[in-house]
Amino acid sequence: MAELYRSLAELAELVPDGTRLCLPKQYPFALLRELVRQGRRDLDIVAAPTGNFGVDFLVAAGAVRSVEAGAIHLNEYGFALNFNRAWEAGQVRFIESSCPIIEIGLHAGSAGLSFTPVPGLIGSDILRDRPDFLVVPDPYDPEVDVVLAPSIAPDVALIHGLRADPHGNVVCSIYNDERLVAQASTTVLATVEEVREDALDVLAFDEQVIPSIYFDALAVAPRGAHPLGAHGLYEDDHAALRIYVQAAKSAETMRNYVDRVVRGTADEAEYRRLAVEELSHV
Amino acid sequence: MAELYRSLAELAELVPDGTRLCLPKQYPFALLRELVRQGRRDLDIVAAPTGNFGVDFLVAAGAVRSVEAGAIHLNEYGFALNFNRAWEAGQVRFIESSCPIIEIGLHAGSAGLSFTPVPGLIGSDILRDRPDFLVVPDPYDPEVDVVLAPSIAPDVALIHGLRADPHGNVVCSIYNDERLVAQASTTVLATVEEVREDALDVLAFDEQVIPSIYFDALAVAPRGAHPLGAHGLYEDDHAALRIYVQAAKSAETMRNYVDRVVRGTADEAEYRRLAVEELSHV
Amino acid sequence: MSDVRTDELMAVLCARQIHDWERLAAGANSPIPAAGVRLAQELWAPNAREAGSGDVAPFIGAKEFTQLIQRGKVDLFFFSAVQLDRHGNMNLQYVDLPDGRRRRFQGAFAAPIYYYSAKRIVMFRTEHTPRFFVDQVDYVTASAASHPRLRRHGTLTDIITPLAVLRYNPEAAGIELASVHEGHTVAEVQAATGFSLPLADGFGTTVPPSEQELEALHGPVYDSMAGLYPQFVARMRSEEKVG
Amino acid sequence: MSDVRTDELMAVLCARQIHDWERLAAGANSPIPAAGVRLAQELWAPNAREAGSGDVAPFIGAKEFTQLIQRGKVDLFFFSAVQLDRHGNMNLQYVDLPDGRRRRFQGAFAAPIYYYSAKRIVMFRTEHTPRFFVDQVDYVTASAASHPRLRRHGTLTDIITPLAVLRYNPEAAGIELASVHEGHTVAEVQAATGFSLPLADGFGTTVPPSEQELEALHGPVYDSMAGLYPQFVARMRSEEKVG
Repeated sequence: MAELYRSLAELAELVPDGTRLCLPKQYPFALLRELVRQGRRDLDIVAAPTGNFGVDFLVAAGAVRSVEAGAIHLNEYGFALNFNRAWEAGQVRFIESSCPIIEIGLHAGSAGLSFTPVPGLIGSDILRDRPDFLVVPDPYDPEVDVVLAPSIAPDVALIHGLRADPHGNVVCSIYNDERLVAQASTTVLATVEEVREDALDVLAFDEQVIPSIYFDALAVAPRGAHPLGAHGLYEDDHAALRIYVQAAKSAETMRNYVDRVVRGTADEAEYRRLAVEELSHV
Repeated sequence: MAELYRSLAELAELVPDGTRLCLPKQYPFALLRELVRQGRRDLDIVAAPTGNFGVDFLVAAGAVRSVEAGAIHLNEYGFALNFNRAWEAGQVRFIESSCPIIEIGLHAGSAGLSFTPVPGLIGSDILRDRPDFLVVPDPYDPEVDVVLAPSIAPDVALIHGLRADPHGNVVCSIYNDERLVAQASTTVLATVEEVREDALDVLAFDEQVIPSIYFDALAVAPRGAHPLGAHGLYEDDHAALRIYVQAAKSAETMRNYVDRVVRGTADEAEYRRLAVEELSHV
Repeated sequence: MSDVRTDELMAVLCARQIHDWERLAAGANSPIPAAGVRLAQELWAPNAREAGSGDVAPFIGAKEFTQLIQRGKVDLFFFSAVQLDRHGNMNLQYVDLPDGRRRRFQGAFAAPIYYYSAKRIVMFRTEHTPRFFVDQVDYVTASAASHPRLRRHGTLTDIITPLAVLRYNPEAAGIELASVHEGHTVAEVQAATGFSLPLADGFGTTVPPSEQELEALHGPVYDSMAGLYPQFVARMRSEEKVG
Repeated sequence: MSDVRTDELMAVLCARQIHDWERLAAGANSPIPAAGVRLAQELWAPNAREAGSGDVAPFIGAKEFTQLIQRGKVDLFFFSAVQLDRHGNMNLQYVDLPDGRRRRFQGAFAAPIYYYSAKRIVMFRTEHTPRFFVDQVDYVTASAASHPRLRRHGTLTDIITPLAVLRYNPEAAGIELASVHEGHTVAEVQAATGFSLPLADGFGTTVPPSEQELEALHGPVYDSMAGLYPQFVARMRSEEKVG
């Protein structure tokens, strides 16, 4: 297997405190837990383009300084309870944005540009909250105005793949923004459910290959998306998610949850044992 | 089968004289021949991002007013003989560009933007030949300059797919720019080798699905890429390509070639018969 | 929660927004507009295509749909919001609380761009209250207005509620009352709206669902939705039997 | 055409440009740099990755590699050109003819962006003539120069020819002579170059291929290339036997 493959702990070490970290919605949750185990702090998250459990969890664990996102929620469970509480308490900064701005900002970052025009937005209060967005006459049609936004080129992207081949080519579903995020970020790390010689032999209509040339390191993390699902392999674990949402109702119960589930487990093997016993049925 | 499916002649009718026409490199050659049979003129071609036989053929047939491209050639056969001759004679205009400018210009077009920043280029004579490219101080880093280029939003894109399902979802290889071109263009037309219920069941690692929502009309064109190959289905027909390159050596022999091979065949069924007899072994 | 008859009426009103060959998006987890899309496809818009739904293969990532709508190719987008004001400004993000604090919702999502990019925006709302229809939104997520220096592909057109259809008048840059559903009155709608509602040109009573529309809804439309929206279909069909 | 020994030397010189873990692109239809990439991977750069080659899955479309290089992630790009001048300007597009007309080649391809975007550009050229090394290119497709208002990730570094290795000196904004291959002289190289060539710091004789390099080339490297470049491998191996 290519030298790209490392341990989960080694991957987490490539994400220092203060990293601008980009997360598409298929979270490498095992790696997020490992970051918390290693006590990571002051992360600036770019959610691609919205955040849910993965972002809310890192905020709850005290690892996050700011979040830039089109929205943050807990999927069908509603509000991002930990994030909203931390935001109200001034413990985390929210950088106002919108999904298309993050998408096209990442594209501009991926193309080495410092900025990009953005359509719409004029008349929105978001322009008041983002003084770094500029309204200028369109250079190709000075009769109208256009908004410019800075590009987004995160330090590190974290991706979870459905499978990979031994050379580090990773298969993802096409429903999220793994590809865009890999293109835009300086360092790209991925966990994968499994490594198989035949990983690329056959794709489903809703799968894609992210070429190995994007990746700086990979780790194998079976069930690595838990408590969320991994597309086509396993579903969201609603029993575990309900325990999360229940814990998220107060800062204290959430602290207990993080202590027990993550800081209380030395590694992912222990996490999986705990998950089987206490959380649900991994 | 969805009403999207029409005849090849009907597709060609959706490309009026004077269309700004975008062509990725897997040409729908049957449709190009049909455009010539219908006497189309004054096309402004955007090659995505370079042009080869398909563009050179339309120029030879007198259908083209201008070509915007990173390069035009005949693949391993070298110079684009018909294009270069027409350009020297002032019969066709070449709009100087570069592959990345066309790619990012199409991206900007696909995103409804009027322009895009472009890296590099400063010091290149291309800036002299493209007065519509602007050199301005970077609004986010006024110490440096950046080039702006207008977006590219062609009127019509022509694509050739390897197969499609009855709903009009088209499978292409990932090696060319069908997807980008479909995103950027106002009207998107495709020919496909075949329509199959199971077209999307299994993809190869180097195939992608272009969703039906992009397409305005589709036509079935078996062997529709001939004399070039269709990825994974059939190879370039070098016997036929050599006949083309031989004919391309003078304006007169090329005129005879177009008259015989295209204007002399009423439709693609006749073309395929001729190809079997005279050109090679379709 | 609105009753089954009202939900059916609203699905039919959504359907009537859709013309054949249009490209549209109904948003996830919205069974009523989803039923509207399927109803229109069944009866008069067989070639209307909803992004990532039914027979349309999915896009790669969220960005690809954004490109489609920014390119001006999405004819109709069904939107929701937390507040909508008399000028058609919409708010998805923050509501001011009486104690001066701000209540945070989930975020702007794509509204600050899509609200300007779809050719027609239809708002869909299962409750008609002055809490939603406010005089002025607490935060402008996106604005419906046009002005000469603003480029937009389209804007808000209709707002469908359990009581009425409201309409954005771009000349007046304001929201008007287009029609009131049977069984409701102008006064009732006005009382449930936090700003004064002029009557739109051609104001009248909402045309009720036709027999053909209801038959299609009860048959092929609910059949096709049973997989994705089982609870919705079960509820609609249980009432169908007792009603 | 250059002889087999020279081709092998040039492949080795290409290989020596490559460090472990680098991302690079050698261009299609260039067997000599391709051999260099494989040689480096075999001996000292097992984790060097060439875009779309070998074990690296292909990109979607041409644009994705462009993004990678514009993002500053491509360490090394092997380029070719029609003309190169004393200042490192390169020309892929037009050559002025004696009768005042312009000869058109194929086009600029990606050079006007990639020449500024790769961290290191290595030019590779199988003939060393004053027709290629000109005092001033007839058309500047891309420029090697840096100036304060220009943002670039890197620029031209070395030019590998059958006679010598030339080097771009960014401070002097000019091309110098880095080393001359065994069997050739400075005077010979200067005579084949259309502008005056200062000697670079550390100028010397090109270090010839080591036994280890030649063994790897003749064994695993040619083996792995036989599928994609059968004629090249056959030619190299036929000489190997007689030579």
